[in-house]
Amino acid sequence: MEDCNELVLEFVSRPENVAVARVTVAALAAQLDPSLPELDDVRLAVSEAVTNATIHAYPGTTGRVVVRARLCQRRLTVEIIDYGQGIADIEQARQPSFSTDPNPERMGLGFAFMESCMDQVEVESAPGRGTTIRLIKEFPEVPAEDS
Amino acid sequence: MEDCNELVLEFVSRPENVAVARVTVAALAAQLDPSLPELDDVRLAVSEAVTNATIHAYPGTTGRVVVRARLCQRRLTVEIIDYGQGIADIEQARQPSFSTDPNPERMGLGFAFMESCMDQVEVESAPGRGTTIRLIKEFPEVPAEDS
Amino acid sequence: MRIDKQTNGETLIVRLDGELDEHTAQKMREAVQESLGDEITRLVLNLHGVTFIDSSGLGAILGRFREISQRNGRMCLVSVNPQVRHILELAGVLKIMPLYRSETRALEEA
Amino acid sequence: MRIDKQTNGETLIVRLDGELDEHTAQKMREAVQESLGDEITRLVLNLHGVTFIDSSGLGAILGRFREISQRNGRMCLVSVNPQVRHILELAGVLKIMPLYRSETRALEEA
Ligand SMILES: Nc1ncnc2c1ncn2[C@@H]1O[C@H](COP(=O)(O)OP(=O)(O)O)[C@@H](O)[C@H]1O
Ligand SMILES: Nc1ncnc2c1ncn2[C@@H]1O[C@H](COP(=O)(O)OP(=O)(O)O)[C@@H](O)[C@H]1O
Repeated sequence: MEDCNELVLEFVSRPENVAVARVTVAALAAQLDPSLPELDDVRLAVSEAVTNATIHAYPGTTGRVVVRARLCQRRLTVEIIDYGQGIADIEQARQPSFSTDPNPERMGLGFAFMESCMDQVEVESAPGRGTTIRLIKEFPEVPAEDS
Repeated sequence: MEDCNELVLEFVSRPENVAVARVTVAALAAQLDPSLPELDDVRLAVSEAVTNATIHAYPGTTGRVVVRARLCQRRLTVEIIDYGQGIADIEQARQPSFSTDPNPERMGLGFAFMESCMDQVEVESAPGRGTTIRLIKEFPEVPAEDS
Repeated sequence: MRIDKQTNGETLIVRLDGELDEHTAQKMREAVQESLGDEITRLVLNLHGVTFIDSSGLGAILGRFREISQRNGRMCLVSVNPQVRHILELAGVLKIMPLYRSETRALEEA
Repeated sequence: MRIDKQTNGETLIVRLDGELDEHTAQKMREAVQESLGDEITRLVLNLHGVTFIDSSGLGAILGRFREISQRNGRMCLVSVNPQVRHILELAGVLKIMPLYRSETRALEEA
């Protein structure tokens, strides 16, 4: 933890707050001077995880979402935490195209996108006990520049 | 509090985190579809208050900064809270060009800028008991648009 | 999200500006629904101003495709930025919907 | 913050890109210091890419002005965006430093 930089963002699970969470974590990641595609990856993964906490965690109501983001050297770790209904079968939930939502516009691609954007995606969840998604990404060193 | 949207951001008082706080509050304020100058005002006021918590609150060390931002109808309230050394003479501190920092590049314009950007600036502080800055801004209703 | 709409006979052009996520996808859905009269058989979705899209935005685009296809209409996309293009490709959207560089091109060819 | 520097005889041109606040002002300060050799008598600060400035950024600009003035040199600013201009005006900076639309103009006139 020596030279880590950590922040915690807490908000209510409303769709309009997904953009706030995305922007906050991207602003932290920007401290590593990442490439634009790297920053887009962070935005997308955070967007998917926070959207899930918004639409799946608290059906029919809203609840608290906590985003904890940490930079240690060139590693970004983001935890997206909700206190909602949890996931019964995590393996199934992570399968591309799987969604419990009957809405045909729900793609079931949230976890697939998180995995394609980040180096590591960990899911801790149990029915009735909320969900924690941990996203980890390394930013390879870039040649030093005047900046 | 009926239809308010609130977020809390917590981080360590490092200069590079001022930008993160600014961007987070601006993203929340963006939910009101503000004009660009209105958004610039929010950015500037938050930047000044968080910079103060970064350079004045914890001399020679770092500490926790909490930013609590709330939208209620078209009113934005932002509290910037530190647990640092506090301000002995608040009235004097708020005077334009007043700074306790001997560094000649410290302008003493932080409070003046906050006041020119926001409708209301409240300061709660006492020596050894930290500082809370409360910034309040109303966003006048704009004609409805497709957005 | 800014949404501009324009109807030209059987064609509905929708121009989006901003980030297309769960929240703004809902607005896009409503805006299209509102203007999708029975006479419309072609939907041109201009994504020129869209700087970000996630799976919720993708779902809303595919949902509009399904809807217009059900009435035997067509749908195409116009001018997407690199992040958006990458996501559309990843999800195979460009295999089922043509993408044009400009609205003029889309109107000529689609 | 991106910082580009160029030396032309007695003139140092510094181009900034990004947001000028407490953190990036420190970087700007160091970058200028590093290149402010004894031969430099003119500093052209191009703010074209600066999208935001606060009182810390302002302090860093005025600090460079003080420094170059002490050695009887001159300093000017180039092409600022509306937010930046507003702040520079509010603080009276434009009364003590000329502002030019382009570097070419600045090099001709300053
Ligand atoms: N935070 C969460 N709380 C409860 N269930 C979740 C959560 N995140 C994901 N899920 C479950 O995992 C499934 C797959 O998620 P995802 O791949 O993002 O697809 P989608 O969100 O489109 O359904 C969801 O349909 C949902 O059942
Ligand atoms: N969060 C804070 N903790 C302790 N002192 C503060 C804080 N914010 C402001 N001050 C005091 O108020 C003075 C004036 O602040 P300001 O107008 O922002 O000017 P400047 O930051 O340039 O000194 C500071 O010099 C400092 O003494």
